Amino acid sequence: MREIIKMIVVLTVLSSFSGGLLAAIRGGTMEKIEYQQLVFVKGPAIRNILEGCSNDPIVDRFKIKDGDIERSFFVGIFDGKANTVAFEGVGKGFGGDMGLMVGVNIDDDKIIGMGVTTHSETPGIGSKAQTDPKFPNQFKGLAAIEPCKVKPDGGEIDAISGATVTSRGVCVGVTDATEIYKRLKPQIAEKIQEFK
Amino acid sequence: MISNKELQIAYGLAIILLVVGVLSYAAFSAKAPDQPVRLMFKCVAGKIFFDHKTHTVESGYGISCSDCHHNLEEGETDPQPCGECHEPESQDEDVLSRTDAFHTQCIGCHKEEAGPEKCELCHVM
Amino acid sequence: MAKTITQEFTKGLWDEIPPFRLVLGLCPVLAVTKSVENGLGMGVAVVFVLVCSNMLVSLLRNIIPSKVRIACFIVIIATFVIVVELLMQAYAYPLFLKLGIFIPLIVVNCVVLGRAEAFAYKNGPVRSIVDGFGIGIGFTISLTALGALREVFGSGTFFGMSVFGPSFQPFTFMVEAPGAFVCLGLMLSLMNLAGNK
Amino acid sequence: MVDNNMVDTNKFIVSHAPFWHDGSKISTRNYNIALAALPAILLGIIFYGMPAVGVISLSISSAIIWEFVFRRVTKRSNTIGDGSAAIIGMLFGMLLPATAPWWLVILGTFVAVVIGKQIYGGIGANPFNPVVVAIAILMISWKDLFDFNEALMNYDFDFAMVYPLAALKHFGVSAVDSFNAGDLLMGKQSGGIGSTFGLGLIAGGIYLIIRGIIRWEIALSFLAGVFITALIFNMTDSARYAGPVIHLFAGYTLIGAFFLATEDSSSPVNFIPMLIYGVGAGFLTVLIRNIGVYVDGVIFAILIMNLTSPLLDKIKPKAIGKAA
Repeated sequence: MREIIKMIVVLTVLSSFSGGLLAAIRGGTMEKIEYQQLVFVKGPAIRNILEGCSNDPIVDRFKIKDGDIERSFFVGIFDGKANTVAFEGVGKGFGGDMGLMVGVNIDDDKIIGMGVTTHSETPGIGSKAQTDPKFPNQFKGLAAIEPCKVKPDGGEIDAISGATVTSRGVCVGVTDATEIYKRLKPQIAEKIQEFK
Repeated sequence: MISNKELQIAYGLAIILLVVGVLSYAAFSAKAPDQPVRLMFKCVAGKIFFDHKTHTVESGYGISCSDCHHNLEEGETDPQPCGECHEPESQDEDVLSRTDAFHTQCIGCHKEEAGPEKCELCHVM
Repeated sequence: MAKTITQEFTKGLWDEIPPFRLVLGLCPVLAVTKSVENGLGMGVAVVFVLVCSNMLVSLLRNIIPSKVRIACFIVIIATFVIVVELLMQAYAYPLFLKLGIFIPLIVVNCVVLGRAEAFAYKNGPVRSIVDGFGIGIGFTISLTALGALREVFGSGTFFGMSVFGPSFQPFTFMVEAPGAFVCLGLMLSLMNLAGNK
Repeated sequence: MVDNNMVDTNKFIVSHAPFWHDGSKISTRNYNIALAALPAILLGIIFYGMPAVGVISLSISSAIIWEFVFRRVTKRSNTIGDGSAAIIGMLFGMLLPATAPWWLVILGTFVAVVIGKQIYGGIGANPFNPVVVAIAILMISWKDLFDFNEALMNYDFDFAMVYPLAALKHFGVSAVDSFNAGDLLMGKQSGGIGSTFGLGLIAGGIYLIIRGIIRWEIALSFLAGVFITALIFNMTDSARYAGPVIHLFAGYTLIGAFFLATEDSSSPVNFIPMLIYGVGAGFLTVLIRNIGVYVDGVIFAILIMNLTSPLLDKIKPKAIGKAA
């Protein structure tokens, strides 16, 4: 009987010690981990879009509740003015959902850049949407309040050769982002004041 | 149980054939003919096996050099390989990338004449 | 036949080097050694877990009842593995992405459990730490060597830098799963060849 | 009193020593195999010229040298005299395209001799056919160099220089209509140096069968397996699956049947197991060609059947006198 009690006590103490240690370490690293994930998954696209900004957009970020989900917005400060945000929309490509980071200038409602963050398109064909700068550059300067389309659908975006589905998916994603922007513009404008 | 004679045969075989092998690799390295017979274009969508000879000879399709190699129009004499100017990722706005150049060249002609038009009839694994 | 502290350390580098001498912990050895970087990262993670778990097991060896010792070892090891995982996420995120599932799998790595059971449970904390450190370094060396061999021939690079120049056509078999077995086997046989003088 | 008439005593009489060795040695067997393969190699050399000579001779010599070096390094007896390394090199060279680069040949013979054979303890101890192991490993690594269409694209002959199996895989049955059995047997197809001349391979195989060096059970059951499986596929959907002729005479089928599947230590020894082994390899070959992703299935089919050969050998007649 004593033996069983000893076993139980030792295991319980050990487990609670381990649980406590892990909780402490998890609490200590949580912020850092979130930052790292943003840097490595979304960082390249964000930095591309907000090229030339004087701050670190991954540090200067805020969240807005949009219905049930919380969306992250990354602030870019240009010439001392915080007037640009980058945020993510979702489009459906050839190989599944694609995450698209879109940067919008809130003063004139224009898209200043677009980048693909996550995708599972065919390497070398659809993946050009992420790797070939020519394609995303076409989105620069478009109005962020109108839906965008590829040329075959009556829009003004040149599709990537051999990857129409991907190109269309990117346009859908950008349109999705513009809708989010239209919906949340008041909150964005309000929140962004904090970074001035 | 290996006799000396067997060993000698093996040594002899190894040395003679090594010399023959090295010599034939060194002296008879396979040179590409002046005019390619067949070409293999490599790309992501699957390699393309292009029978150059059948496209050019009279008994084949009898296409003249300058029909495809458009550098000849500018007065040059040697047809240049397509990849010479049309690079996979073209930086120059005026020069088509390799994919676009081949797609326009091949598909256009295949549609006018009677070539295969579906992707998988040229792009094989 | 008591060993000196130095001997406890050096045995892990040759005489009992895992996975070549103690053919233990083969799962990460075969799976993550596609490149030197992965091998080294995995090795360092294992060193940390081995040293910490050996120390703790050795300190608690008189308290842990022998009937539930394996459960206790696993709790201790799992704790440190999660610590490593969290730290790696926070400070070496790209490496974490590459090693992925194999970091949590250190929990069931036989090398770690084996040292806890066979050494730390029977020896004092100083010796156990030295033993864990030695075995861990040996493990790291093996993984790095295997990773180097496979990366140099399988993708023509070393730490991501090109070794043979652009004309090299990589021996892709080496970075695939069967290549790992063949490489491991060849290195094992080479070590036996060198050992049997 | 025991009834002596029950046992036919004559059958158990063994004559007195001395016995007489009939002179057959491992090296004789191996040089006979070389002789049998010669016609196929010669035609390959006539077609592909000096590069083919280079590949074959470099392959044979480097295989012998690897064996010599390995036995030296591991301080074992020198076994290159038995000719087994030379045969490995020769068969390996026969499977390569004539344009194989020198490093591919040397690396391939290393894989064949060291990893395929010597690691397991040398001649007679290898679980797989060393040549097939080497070809499989290299084929996975350098697909392009083993793509006969690409490798032989600079050769211009008066027949269609297309690798029949690749054409079949990529363009369907209609693409191989132009191949007839006669042309295929005469080597008028693209392929490995020594694997296209069907007639020469068959002649060599028959010679080896008559000399008792390879077992007819394996070779014939392999061909029968290919033939029957291809025929069944062809009968179910003749628009998608080619007939047995192309499967029998193109690719590595014939060299596989007579020279690769019959390798001594990796194939079974009893009658029924040999039949199962051969038919299984033939069946898998056509299965991989028709359904799998690889153009030719002979290599992987033989490897898989090598794996089963010790199991197959468990099927054997009961020992006399043992109770059921």
